[in-house]
Amino acid sequence: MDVHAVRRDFPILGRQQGDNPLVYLDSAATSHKPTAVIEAMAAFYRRSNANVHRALYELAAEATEMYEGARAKVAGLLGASAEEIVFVRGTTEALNLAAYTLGEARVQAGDSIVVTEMEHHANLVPWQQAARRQGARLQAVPITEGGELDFASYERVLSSGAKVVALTHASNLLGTINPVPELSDIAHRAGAVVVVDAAQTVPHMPVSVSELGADMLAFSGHKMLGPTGIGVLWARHELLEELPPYMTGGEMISEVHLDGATWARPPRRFEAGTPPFAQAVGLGAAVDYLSQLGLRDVRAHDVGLVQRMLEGLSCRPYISVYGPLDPSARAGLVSFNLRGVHPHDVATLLDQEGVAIRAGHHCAQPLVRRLGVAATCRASCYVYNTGGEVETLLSALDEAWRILR
Amino acid sequence: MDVHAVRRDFPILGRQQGDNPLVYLDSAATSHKPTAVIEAMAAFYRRSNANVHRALYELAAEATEMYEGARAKVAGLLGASAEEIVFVRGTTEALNLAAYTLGEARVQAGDSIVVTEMEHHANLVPWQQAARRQGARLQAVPITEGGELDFASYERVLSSGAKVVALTHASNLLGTINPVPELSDIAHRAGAVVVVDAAQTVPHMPVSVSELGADMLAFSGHKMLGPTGIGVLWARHELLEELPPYMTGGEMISEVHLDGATWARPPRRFEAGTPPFAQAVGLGAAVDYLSQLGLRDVRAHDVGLVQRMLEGLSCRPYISVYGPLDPSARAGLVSFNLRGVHPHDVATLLDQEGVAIRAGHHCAQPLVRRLGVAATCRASCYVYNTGGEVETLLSALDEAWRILR
Amino acid sequence: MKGYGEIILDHWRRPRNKGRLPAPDREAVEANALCGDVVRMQLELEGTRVSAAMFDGQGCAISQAAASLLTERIKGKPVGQLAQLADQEMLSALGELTSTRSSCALLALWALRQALKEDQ
Amino acid sequence: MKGYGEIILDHWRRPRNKGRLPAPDREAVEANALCGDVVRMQLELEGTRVSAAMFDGQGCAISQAAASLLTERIKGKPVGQLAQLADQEMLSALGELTSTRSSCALLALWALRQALKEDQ
Ligand SMILES: Cc1ncc(COP(=O)(O)O)c(C=O)c1O
Ligand SMILES: Cc1ncc(COP(=O)(O)O)c(C=O)c1O
Repeated sequence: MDVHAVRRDFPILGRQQGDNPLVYLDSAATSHKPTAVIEAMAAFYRRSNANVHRALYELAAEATEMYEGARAKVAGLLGASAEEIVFVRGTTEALNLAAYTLGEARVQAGDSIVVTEMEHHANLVPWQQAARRQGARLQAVPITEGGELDFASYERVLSSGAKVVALTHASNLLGTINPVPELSDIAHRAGAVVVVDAAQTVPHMPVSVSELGADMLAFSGHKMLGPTGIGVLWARHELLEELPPYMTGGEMISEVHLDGATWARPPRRFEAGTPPFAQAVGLGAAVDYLSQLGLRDVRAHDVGLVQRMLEGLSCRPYISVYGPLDPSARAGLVSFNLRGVHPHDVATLLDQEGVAIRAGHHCAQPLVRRLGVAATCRASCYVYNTGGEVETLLSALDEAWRILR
Repeated sequence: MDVHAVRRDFPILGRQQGDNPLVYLDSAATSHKPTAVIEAMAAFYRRSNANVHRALYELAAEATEMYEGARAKVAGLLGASAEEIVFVRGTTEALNLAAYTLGEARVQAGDSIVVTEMEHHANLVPWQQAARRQGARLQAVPITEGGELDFASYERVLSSGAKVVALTHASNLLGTINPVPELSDIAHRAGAVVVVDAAQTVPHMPVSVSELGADMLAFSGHKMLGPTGIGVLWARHELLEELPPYMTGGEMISEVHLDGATWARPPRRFEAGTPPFAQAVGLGAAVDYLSQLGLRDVRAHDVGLVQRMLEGLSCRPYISVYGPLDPSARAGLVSFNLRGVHPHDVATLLDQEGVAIRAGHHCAQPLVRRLGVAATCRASCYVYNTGGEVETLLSALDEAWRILR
Repeated sequence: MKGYGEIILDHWRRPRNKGRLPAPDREAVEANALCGDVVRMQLELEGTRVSAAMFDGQGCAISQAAASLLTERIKGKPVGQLAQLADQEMLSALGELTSTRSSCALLALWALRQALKEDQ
Repeated sequence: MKGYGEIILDHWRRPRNKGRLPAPDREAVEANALCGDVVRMQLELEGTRVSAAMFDGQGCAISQAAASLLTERIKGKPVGQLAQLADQEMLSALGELTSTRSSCALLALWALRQALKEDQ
């Protein structure tokens, strides 16, 4: 992968931040978009725009074909079939849909739903709500001191059965990649459906749903070079067939009477109303772009950058790093803190050097609390970041430390 | 309003459909986009892209400002305040949000929810679901032979009280514009909250929430020259303050613990996860474009075209027209049928002339059934349509009739 | 206007074998809830051959013309052969057709397959 | 690196009036749940004037420096005047500041306002 060639595809990287070039290390929050993605959507609006489904004119047939074509591309990326791909706004909606419909279909009073201590709020709060609605119990599996899922606790919790296990493929704060195939096996033996938050993995590495062994998978387009406003819920087709709808309205029905309605088959049952069809076309272009780079190479590039970050951060005595120390056990991000310095100050000082990192609780308040801090700094990388940018980050941190200690 | 100048702003109108120029008469399904909107989003991705809220670097502050700026523009359009504007995917999500949260907060077993016989599935099925969840009763106010809401029935139904009245501002099939101010008054006296589906009106005429007198209003960006993937729920701020969240996850919380969470204040409480921020920027550009045209002029243009359509259709003995005959009592669309001919055949034959109309049940199956037909043809217009295009429609209908009768 | 092909218009204007058989051996109804198209196919068999076929129904020109055409095509044919009739054959028999309408064009064929499946 | 202005760094490195008053007449705590910043403001009054002010807390440099600066500014001032202290005055007293951090800069002022409101 030629990172300098890649960079030329991303117009925003030409941006100056004050007197400095932009060093964007916040791709875990949202990624930038290559010209191919921006142009795919603009061209759609300029040439092929029409509402999808149902219309009988050529223009609408073309738009529908492009929308369904995007679904097929996403299915191809995951090794899934197109009818298992539901388009939603993003990971958050996908997980709300999962929690609501699985809650209704599978969870009864007294049942148990299992999450982990390292979940993003998007994979925690919807399950709290589902548990509340169904009168079920929510159990959170703790993490170890090293920032990994406590495997023994996981087995123990599941030994008394559960209806759903909701867990992240990779923590957006610790970076930890969870061994989903093993965890799914254990969950399945306990009779649970496994829902995986893949917001931080599908964009960054090859993910095959059959190898993963889970039953549902959620991710966002905007974190994988695609537009905002679109995301994906993948689920096994038999499971989708069994579930009631989440939102209702046009396009997801079979027949509607004033006193009731019947539902279309999946995936349409879960796509009420006008879907984000132009964004689907953009996401399709993003999948093409990533596939051309090759997700194996994308992953290798991430691991190389994370390794440089981990080395650079660990050798600075004023810095503490959170999560596993092995770069290959991590997603493409590192959280850290400067001793006695609030992460917000670090982020502000780095911004003045043109370095964009995130500081805060990263939508994982229980985890931040578990780590015993108010917040952390997080640097995250993607296909367009260079080793030189990691060096810029490290020297900007030295400078911030000099100023604030 | 100079329609020929307007047309030059819409690149798709240069499209040929076979040997004919595209005559697009399906804007009620989705509108086309002016270059200003397409470019606003492309420029955002090229220059200002970053996840909104919480980040401390300049780029994210800029993106957040643009996102909140779009909210202010939408508020300005409606004469509302920005904190009353919730961004969602579209009308359908807005109405699902309304039905779920009002159901939870206001509707108890035995209570009554009132809809009308002319609702789009998006403003009917979510209320069926809410009624089912709460054990409430759903009542549908019938329409008259002339295709208007049966006012006497409406008063009668409400005289025994209701918790919610959900009704459309304009029917997407009949075109009928409902007198929302009067209907809201009656509903409020009965103690009901009024939810208005404004998908067919906000894009086409001046709509002021204070004049309307309703409590909630839903519409879609993609029908008002904006992108897909974004829509708006407006609600009175006191009402929003009272309601529980719909989706949960990041950004909508105040504090999260493993065993529960508290909510942010509106509008953030209702915007879980990464919002469609690039689409908000596009919608903001669409609001600017429409405001520059002037919504009074947009409405006058629609009325002129609908008048020509109504005259042309009514004088053809083989055509039946549905809905009110007064163009000023209608939104910018007309439904009709050719005697003994299936609307799908009409749409297909018209498509071969380059004329794009919609044929089907228009996501209003109970209404179509009430009219005693299987489906209707519908031609709908917008700022870029011309009187000449209406003539093309009419002569294409004559030709279709010649072929199929 | 290109309009519909001559085959469709011909069958739409003068449908063949429309009505009911007095004592059909096989029969099935297929409907497309979304457009309201309905087609009933009825067959009389002599041994393993179709001796008579009639259709009935309502809906768009394509669905009704396709049903009419199909009754003509299957008369006298061995049942085994009909079970193999492919979607593509039906579509091309109708002449040029836009892809948005293929479910209309195939409704009669689906009814035929259903009829052949039943009580076999 | 432009860094923080000298005023912020000075107050952050050598906070003034940090600690607790033995017998405060007024006191309030404000926290920013999202970043974990906490500021407690304590006042002693003599008549209608502030005779002593101290702060305590934890969090980012801006929130703590702002609290320190504020204690200096208000000492000896009439209470009526403090109630009118505007956001903008606080922000400009701290020097150049990015807009993303204004809630940190204003936390101490909010605590002061809260303290003045209570039991008046
Ligand atoms: C009256 C009405 N309500 C609701 C909708 C649904 O809007 P959307 O599909 O954008 O959610 C539409 C458009 O299809 C409509 O015309
Ligand atoms: C692990 C994880 N889950 C869920 C989300 C939520 O994704 P979105 O905001 O796109 O819905 C994110 C991103 O913020 C994430 O990193």
